[in-house]
Amino acid sequence: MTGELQLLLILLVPMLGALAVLAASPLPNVREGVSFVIGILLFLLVASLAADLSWDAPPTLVLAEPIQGLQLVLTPEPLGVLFALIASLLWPITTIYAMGYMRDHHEVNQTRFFTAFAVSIGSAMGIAMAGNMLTLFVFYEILSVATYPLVTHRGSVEAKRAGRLYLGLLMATSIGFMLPAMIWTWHLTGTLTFTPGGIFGPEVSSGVLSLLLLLFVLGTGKAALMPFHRWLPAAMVAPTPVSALLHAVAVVKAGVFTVLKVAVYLFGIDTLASIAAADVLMVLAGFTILMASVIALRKDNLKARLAYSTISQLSYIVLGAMLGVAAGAVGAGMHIAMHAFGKITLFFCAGAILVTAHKSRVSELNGIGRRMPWTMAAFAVGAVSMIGAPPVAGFISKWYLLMGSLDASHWFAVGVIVVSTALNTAYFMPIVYAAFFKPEDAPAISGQDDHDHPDHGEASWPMRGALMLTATLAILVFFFPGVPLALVQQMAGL
Amino acid sequence: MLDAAILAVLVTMVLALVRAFQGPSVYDRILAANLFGTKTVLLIALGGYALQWHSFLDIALLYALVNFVGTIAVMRFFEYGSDTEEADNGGAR
Amino acid sequence: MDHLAVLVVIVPLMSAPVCVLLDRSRPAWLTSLVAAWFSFGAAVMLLLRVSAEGPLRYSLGGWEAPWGIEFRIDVLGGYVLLIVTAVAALVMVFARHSVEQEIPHDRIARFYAALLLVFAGLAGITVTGDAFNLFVFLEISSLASYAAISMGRDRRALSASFQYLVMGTIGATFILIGIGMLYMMTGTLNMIDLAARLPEVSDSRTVRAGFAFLTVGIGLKLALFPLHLWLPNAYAYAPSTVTAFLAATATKVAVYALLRFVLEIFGVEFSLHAMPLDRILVFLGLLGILSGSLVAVFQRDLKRMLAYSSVAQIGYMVLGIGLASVTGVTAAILHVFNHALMKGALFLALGAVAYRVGAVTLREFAGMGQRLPWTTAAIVLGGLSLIGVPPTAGFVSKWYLVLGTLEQGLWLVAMLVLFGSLLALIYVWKLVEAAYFKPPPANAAAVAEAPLSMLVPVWTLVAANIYFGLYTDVSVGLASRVAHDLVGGGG
Amino acid sequence: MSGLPGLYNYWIAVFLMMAGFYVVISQGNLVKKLVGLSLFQTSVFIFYISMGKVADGHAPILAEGVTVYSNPLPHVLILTAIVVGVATTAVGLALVVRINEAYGSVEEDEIQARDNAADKATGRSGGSGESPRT
Amino acid sequence: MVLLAFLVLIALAAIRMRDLFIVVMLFSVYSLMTAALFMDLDAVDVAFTEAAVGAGVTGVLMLSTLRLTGRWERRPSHGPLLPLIVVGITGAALIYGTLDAPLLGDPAAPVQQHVAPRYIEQGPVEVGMPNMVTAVLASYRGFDTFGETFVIFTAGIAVLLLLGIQEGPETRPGRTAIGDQLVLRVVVKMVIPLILLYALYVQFHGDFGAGGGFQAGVILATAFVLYDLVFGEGDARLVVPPSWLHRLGALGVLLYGAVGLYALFAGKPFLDYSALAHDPVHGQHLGVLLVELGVGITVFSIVLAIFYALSGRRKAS
Amino acid sequence: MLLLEILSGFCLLVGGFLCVTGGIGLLRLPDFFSRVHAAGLTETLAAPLLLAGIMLQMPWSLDLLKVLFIMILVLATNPTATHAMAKAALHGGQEPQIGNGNGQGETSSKA
Amino acid sequence: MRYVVAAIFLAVFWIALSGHYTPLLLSLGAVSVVVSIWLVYRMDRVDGEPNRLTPSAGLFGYLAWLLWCVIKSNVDVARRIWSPSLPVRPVWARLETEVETPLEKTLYANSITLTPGTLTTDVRDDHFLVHALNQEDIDELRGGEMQRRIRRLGI
Repeated sequence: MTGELQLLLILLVPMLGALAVLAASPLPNVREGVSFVIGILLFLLVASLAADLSWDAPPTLVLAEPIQGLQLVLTPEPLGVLFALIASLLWPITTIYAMGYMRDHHEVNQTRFFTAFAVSIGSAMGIAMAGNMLTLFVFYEILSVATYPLVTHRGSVEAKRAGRLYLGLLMATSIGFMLPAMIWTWHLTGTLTFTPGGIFGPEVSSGVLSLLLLLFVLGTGKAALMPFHRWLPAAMVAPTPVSALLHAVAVVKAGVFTVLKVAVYLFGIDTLASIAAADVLMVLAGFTILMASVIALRKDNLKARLAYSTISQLSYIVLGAMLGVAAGAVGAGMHIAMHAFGKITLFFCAGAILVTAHKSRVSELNGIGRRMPWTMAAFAVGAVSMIGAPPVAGFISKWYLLMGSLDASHWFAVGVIVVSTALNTAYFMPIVYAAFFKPEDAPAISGQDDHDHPDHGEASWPMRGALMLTATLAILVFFFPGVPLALVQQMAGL
Repeated sequence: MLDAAILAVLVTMVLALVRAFQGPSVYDRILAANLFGTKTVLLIALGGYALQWHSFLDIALLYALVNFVGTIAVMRFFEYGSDTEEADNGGAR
Repeated sequence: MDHLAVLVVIVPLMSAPVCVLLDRSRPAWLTSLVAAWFSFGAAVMLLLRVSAEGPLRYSLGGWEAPWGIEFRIDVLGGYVLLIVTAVAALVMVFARHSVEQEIPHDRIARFYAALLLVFAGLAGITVTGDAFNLFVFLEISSLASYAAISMGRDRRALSASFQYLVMGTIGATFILIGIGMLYMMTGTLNMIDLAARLPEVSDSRTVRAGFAFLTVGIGLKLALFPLHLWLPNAYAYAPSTVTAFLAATATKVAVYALLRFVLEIFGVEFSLHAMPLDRILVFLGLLGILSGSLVAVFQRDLKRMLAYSSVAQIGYMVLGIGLASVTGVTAAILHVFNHALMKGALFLALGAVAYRVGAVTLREFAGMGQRLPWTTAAIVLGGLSLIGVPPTAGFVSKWYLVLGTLEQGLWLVAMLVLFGSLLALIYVWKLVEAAYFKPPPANAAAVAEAPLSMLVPVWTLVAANIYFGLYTDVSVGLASRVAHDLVGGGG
Repeated sequence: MSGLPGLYNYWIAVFLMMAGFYVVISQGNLVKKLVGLSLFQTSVFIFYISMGKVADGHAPILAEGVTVYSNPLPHVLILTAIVVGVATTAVGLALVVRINEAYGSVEEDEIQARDNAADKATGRSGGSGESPRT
Repeated sequence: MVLLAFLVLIALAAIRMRDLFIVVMLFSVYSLMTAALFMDLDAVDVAFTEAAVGAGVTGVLMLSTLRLTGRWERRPSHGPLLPLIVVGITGAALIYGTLDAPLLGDPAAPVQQHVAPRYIEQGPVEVGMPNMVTAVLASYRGFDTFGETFVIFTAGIAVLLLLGIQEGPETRPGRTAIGDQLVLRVVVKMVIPLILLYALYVQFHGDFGAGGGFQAGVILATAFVLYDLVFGEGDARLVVPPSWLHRLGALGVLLYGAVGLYALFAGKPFLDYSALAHDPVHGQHLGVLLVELGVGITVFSIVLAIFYALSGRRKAS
Repeated sequence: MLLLEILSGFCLLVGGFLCVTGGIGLLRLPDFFSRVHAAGLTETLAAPLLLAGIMLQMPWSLDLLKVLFIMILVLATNPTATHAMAKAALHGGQEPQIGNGNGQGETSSKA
Repeated sequence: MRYVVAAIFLAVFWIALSGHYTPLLLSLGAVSVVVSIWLVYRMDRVDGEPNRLTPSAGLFGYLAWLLWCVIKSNVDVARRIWSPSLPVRPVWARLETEVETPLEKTLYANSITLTPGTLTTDVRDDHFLVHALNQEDIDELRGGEMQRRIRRLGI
C-alpha cells in the first residue's frame, strides 16, 4: 500500500464510516458495530502509516486546489502522526464506551450522534495530516461544524445555547482571526506549506510577525486560551463520550495542535523566540493555566471541573509552544499525547458516575469509591496524570515542559508550572479522597430524587472496560514513552 | 400670412392651456385639452408646410385621429358621479 | 458553430412565443426545458471555444459593427452566460412541479413564456456587444421578471413587483441617459468602439456625467446598497422558481454590466482612478454587506432572510470591483459564480420546502430536519457556503476577497468583510437550529420528501458548491483570467 | 426654433426629466407614479432626439434636392425606447389594477400600512425595519 | 421654443394636479407636444410613434386604469424635501453633463460623424429604401427591433399573466359618460374603415415615409379600441376575439424570428435579409417588409390585448 | 397664381382670427356649455379655413387630397366629440347657466 | 353592394395616400382594402348597424348649404365674443324633431353642433336637447329649414 493511498484511506475511512452509520441507522447493533470496526481499521491504518514512514520523503496527497497555487494537501509529519495515532486509538475505545453510555442513558438521535462522531474523527485526521495551513483550516472548520450537533445533541434550551456559544466562538475566532492571518501570510510569503523552520523570510518585520502570531493563536479558538475559553465548559452539556473524546482529545487537541503547528512549522522555533508576541501569549497562557485551575477549584459540577482542568492543561501546550526552545516544543507535543489519556479516563469516569449513580456533583461523590471501585481507581490514575506525578503519563510531558522553561530561562513559566501543579492537586485529590474514604451521604430528601439509584453498583461493562483500558494506557505510556517521544523529538528537530 | 396663421394657432393653444389649468370643472379641462389637440393638428399642418417637414400630413392625420380617440376614451372611462367627489376633496388642486 | 453565439439567445427567446402558442402547461414546460438545456450546451461550447480562441464576434444582419449590432462573446461574457444558462437549465427541471402548484393552471404556459423571456434577456445582455442592445435585453428581462414576480401568491408580491418596476425603470432610464451621453460624445454604440473612442474625450464633463448615470442605473438593477430597496420584497414574495432563478442570475448579470462598462468600456484608468468610483464602491459594498447581513439576522421569513443576504453578497462583489486590483476583481467575478451556486441551491431548496409545506418562515421550519431530511441538508450545506465555511465555494471567494483587501492594506475592510461572514453564520444558524433542534409543530402533517425532479437540481447545485470549493481550476482560473484582461497586470 | 443656439434644448429636456423624476419619487399614488415615469422617459427621448438634429437638416428620408439630413440613429433608438416605455407603463398599470383589487387602494402609504397590519395580525413581522419607499 | 415652454407648463401642471383624470389628459397633451417637437427636430418617425403611443395608447390605458382605481390622489404625506434633493442632484449632474456637449445642431458633433454618415449615404443604396430610419431600424439595427418586438410581446404576456382577459361578451357597461350615444356610433362607424386602411397604409409605406410596423399596429389597435369604447366590449370581443390575440402576437414575433432564422439556415448571419433573394437589395426590401409585418401583427394584437385586459376588468366591489 | 395667393392669404388670416376668437371665447364665456360653442367656433370654420389656406398654396399633388382628408376627419369627429362631451357634462351634473329672462329652458327634461 | 362602394372608396383613399404605384404596393393596397372591408363586415355583423351613407349630389348640396350656415353663425358668434359686453344669454331648449333614421339624426345633430351658437346635448327618439348661446339661434332651428333639407336627402 503506498503512502498516498494510506493517507487517502485515513481520510476516507471515517467519512465513509459516517455514511455506513447513516445507512445502518435502523439497526442499532450493526450501526455501532460498524462504528467500532471502522475505529479499529482507522487505528491500524494510522499505525501502519506511522510504522513505515520515511520522514525524509513523506508521501504527499493532493486533494484539490481551491486557491490558485494553494492546494489541499495531506502530508504526514511526526506531530500529526502522533495526534492521529492518539485520536484513532481512543476512538474505538470511546465507541465501546459510548455504546454503553448511550443505551444506558436512553439517548435519542443516536444515528446522528454516531455519524457526526465519525465525521469529527475524520476531520481530526485531516487536521493531523494537513500539509499546509489551508488544509488544516479546512478540516478545522469541518470539525467545528461536525461537532456542533454533538454539543446540541440533547436539543434542550441549554444545549442550544451552548451550541450557539460553541459554534459562535469557534467560528468567530477562526474566521475573524485565523483566516485573515492566513491570507495575510499567503500574501506575504506566497506559501502556507508547513515547513520545518518556518516560512517567513527575514524581510517580514517582527512587528508584523507579532501581529500574525497573535492572530493565529487567538484565532485558534479550540485551544481555549482565555478569553476564548467559554465554549469549552458550555460544551459539557454534550453526552459524556463527546466530552471525553472530542473535548478532551480531538477538538481541543486539534486546537493546540494547530498552535503548535503554527509555532513550529510556520514561524519556526527560532523565529518564535525573537517575537514579542510570543511572550505576550506565554503570559496569557500562564494566566489561563492559573485562572482555569482556580475556577476548577470552585466548580462543584464534576464535568465543569474537568472542563476547566482541560482549559488549564491546554494552556500548558500553548505555553510550551511559545517558549521558543526545542525542549518546550517537545514538552508541548508530549503533553498533547499524555494529557489525552488522563483526561479521557477522567471523563469516562464522570460519565460512568452520571449514568450509573445519576450524580454529577463533586459534593455528592462521598464514598462512591466503595460502590464503584474500578471506576474510581481509574479516576485516581487520571487525576495523578493531570497532576503530573509519576508513574503516570502526565509526568513525562510536564517534565519536558519544565525542562524547556528552564532551558529558556523563563522563570515565569517555571513558576506557573509549579503553582499549577499544586492547584491541580488541590482540585483533584479531594475527589479521590472523598470517594474512597468519606462515608456515603444519606440519600437526599426522598421523593425529590426519584431517579436516584441508591443501590447502584459498578458501571456497565462497556463503560467500565473502556475507562480501565485508558487508565492502563496512561500508566503504560509512562513506562514506554518511546513512540510519542521519538515522534515529537523528530518534530522539534532534536 | 402663413406665419401670422401659425402665430394665431399658437396663441389659441396658449389660451386653451390657460383654460385647461383653470378648470373649473373637469369638463372644461377636457374641452380645453380637446381644443388644444385640434390646434396641434393645425399647427403641424401649417408648420409642417412652412418648414417643409417630411410627411407632415400623415402625422397631422394621425394626430386628428388620436385626439378624437383620446377624447372618446376620456368620456368612456369617466363615470358619472365621480365629479361630486371634487367637492369632498376640496377642489382639484 | 458560429451561429451558436446567436442561437444561445434566440432559442429561448423564440421558445417564449411557442409556449404561448402551445398554451398548455406540459408542452410549455417541455419547450422551456429543451430551450434552456440547449442554451446551456451552447454556452458550454461557446465558453470552451472563446477561452481557447479569444473573443468571438458575430455581426447580426450581416452588417459589420459599429454600423450593425454585433454579438461579442469573450471570456467574461461567456462565463456569466454559462452561469445564467446553467441555472436556467436546472431551474427548468425544478420548475415543473413547483409551478404546477404555485401558478393558476390556465396561466402556466404564459408563465413559462415569461420565465424564458427573463432568461433570454439575461443571456442576451451577456453576449451583446452593443450598448443600446444591452438596454433592450435588459428591458425584456426586466419586464418579464416584473410579471413573473407578481405571480407570487401573497398579495405583497404585487406591491413588491410594482416597486421593482418603478425602481427598475428609473434604473433603465438612467442607463439610457448614460448611453445617450456616451453616444453624444463618441458617435457610436458599439462597446469596443466606445472603449476605443472614449479616451479621447474622457475628460469632458459629458462623459463623466454619463459615467455617473450608467453606474447609478446599473446600481439600481444591481441592488447596490442604498438602491436595494426593491430586492428583498421582490425575492421574498415571488414564486419559488422565479426567486431562485432571479437570485442566482439577475444581479449577476448586473454585475457583469457594471464590469463591462466600468472596467472595459471606460477603462480602469478612468473609472477607478480619474473618477473616485473605487472608494465609493468599497464603501457602498461594505455598507451593503453589513446592513444586509444585519437585517437578515432579524428576518423570520426565510426567503426574505436570504434576500437580504443577497444584498450583502452583492456588497461583496461590488467591494471586489472597488478594490480595482486583479485579485479584487477576481474575487468579484468568482463570487458572481459562487453566489449563483449557493443562492440557487438555497432558494431552490426553499422552493422544495414550500412545495411540501407551504410557507417558509422560521416557525414552519421547526423540525424540518426530520420532516424533509434531504432538502434541509441541502439548505444547511448551502448556508455553510454562504457563511464561507471551507471547503465550500463561498470560502474560496471570501479568500480572494480578503486577500484583495489585504493586498491594498485595507485592514479594517478585511475585518468587516469577515464580520459579515459571522453575521451570515448567525442567520444561517438560526435556520439550522430551527430545522434540527426544534420539534415540528404539533399540527404538522406528515410530508414526503420533495419529488426527485426538485431534489436533483438542488443537490446538483449543492454538489457544485462543494466541488467548486475544492477544485477551482475552472471557476478561479476563468475569473482571474478575466480580471487580468480587465484590470491588466498593473492594476 | 431650429436655429436655437447652444444647449437650451438640453437644459429644458433636463428640467422636464427632473419634473417627471420628481413625480415618481415624491408622489404616493401609484398611477401618478407611472405618469411621472412616462414623463421622465418622454423627456429623455427629447434629449436623445435633440442630439441627432443637424442645423438646417431634414428628416432622414431621401428626398430630392436635400443634402443635409439629420442623424437617423437616435430616432431608431428612441423608437425602441418608446416601445419600451409603453410596455413598462402597460405592465405597471396592470399591476396597479391588481394591487387595487388586493388592497383596495393605490396609495403607497395605505398599502404599506395594510401590509404592516397584516404582519402584526399573523405575527410574521420580520423586523422590516426599513420601510421601502421611493 | 414655444413648444418647450408648453411642455414645461404642462409638466408643472401635471405635478400639481391631484385629479388624476386631468393629469392623464395633460400627459396625453404633453406627449402630443413632444411629438410636435420631434417633428421640429426632424424625427418624423419618432413623432409618429410618440403621438400614437404616448398620446393615444398610453393615455387610453391609463384612463381605463383610473376607472378602476379612482380619480383622486391623496395629498402625499411625505414632505417634498428629500425627493427635491435627489432630483436636484440628478438634475445638476445632467446639466453638468451637458456643459461639454456639442451644441444643438452642430454638424461636426461626434454624433454626426462616426456611424451616421454611412446610414445616410449608403442606407438608401444598400437597403434600398428612402426612409433611412426604417433602413436602420429594420436592417442595420434589425436585432434591436427584434428585441423591441419582444419587449412588447413580453408586456403582453405580463399583462395577460396579471389580469387575463375575460372571454366572451359581457353585459353592456354601466352608466359611463358616453352611454348609448347614437351620433357617436354612426360617426365612429364611418371613421373606422378609414382608420383601418390608414393603418395598413402606414404599415406598408414605412419604407418611403414615416411609419412602419409599430405605428401601424398601434393605429390598427386604436381602431378597435375606438370600436370597443363606443360599442361596448361585448361587441368588440365578438369582432376580434381575445383568444386570437395572444396567438397572433406570438405569430408576429415568430414571423420576425423566422425571417432571421431563414437567413441563418441559408448560411448567412441571423437577420441578414440579403439571403432572402438573389439580389441583396431586393432581399433587404423583402426582409424589411416581412419583419415590419411581424412587428405590426404583434403590436396590434398585444396592444389590443392589453386594452381588453384592462378595460374588461370589473371594478372591485 | 396671384389670385390663389390672395385667396390663400385671406383664408389664413380669417382662419387665424377665428382661431384666436375661439380661444378668447373659451376664456371669456361664463359656463361650460357656452364655452363649447366657442370651441366649436375654432373647429368648424377656422380649421377648414386654415387648411384651405395651405391647400391653395400647395402645388398640385396627392398631398392636397391628404389635407382634404384631414379636413373631413376634423369636421366629422370634432362635433361628435363636442356633442359627446356636452352630453356627458349634462349627465355629470353640470348645470347649464341659463341666460336671464327670455330663455324658458326646460331644465326639467334632464335625464 | 354597400361593401363594394366602400371598397371603391377605400381604394381611392389608398391611392391618394400612397403615391407609389409599383405592383407590389398596389397589390398590398388591394389586400389592405380587402382586410379592412372584412373587418368592417365583421363589425356590421356584430352590432347590426351598418353604415349606409353613400355620397350623392344632394349630400354635397346640403353640405354647401351647411357651410353657408356655419359661416353665418361663425361671424355671429365671433362678434359676440369680441363684443366687450359679452352679449350671450345661453338657453337650453327642447327641439321637436321629425327625422327618423339614425343617419338622419346623426347628421341633424351634428349639423346643429357644427354651427356655432347651437349645440346638441342629447338625442332622443322624437326630440333633441339643444343648448344655444342665444334664444334667436333656437328660434332659427325651430324654423325647421335644416331639418327639411336633411329629410330631403332621404338617407
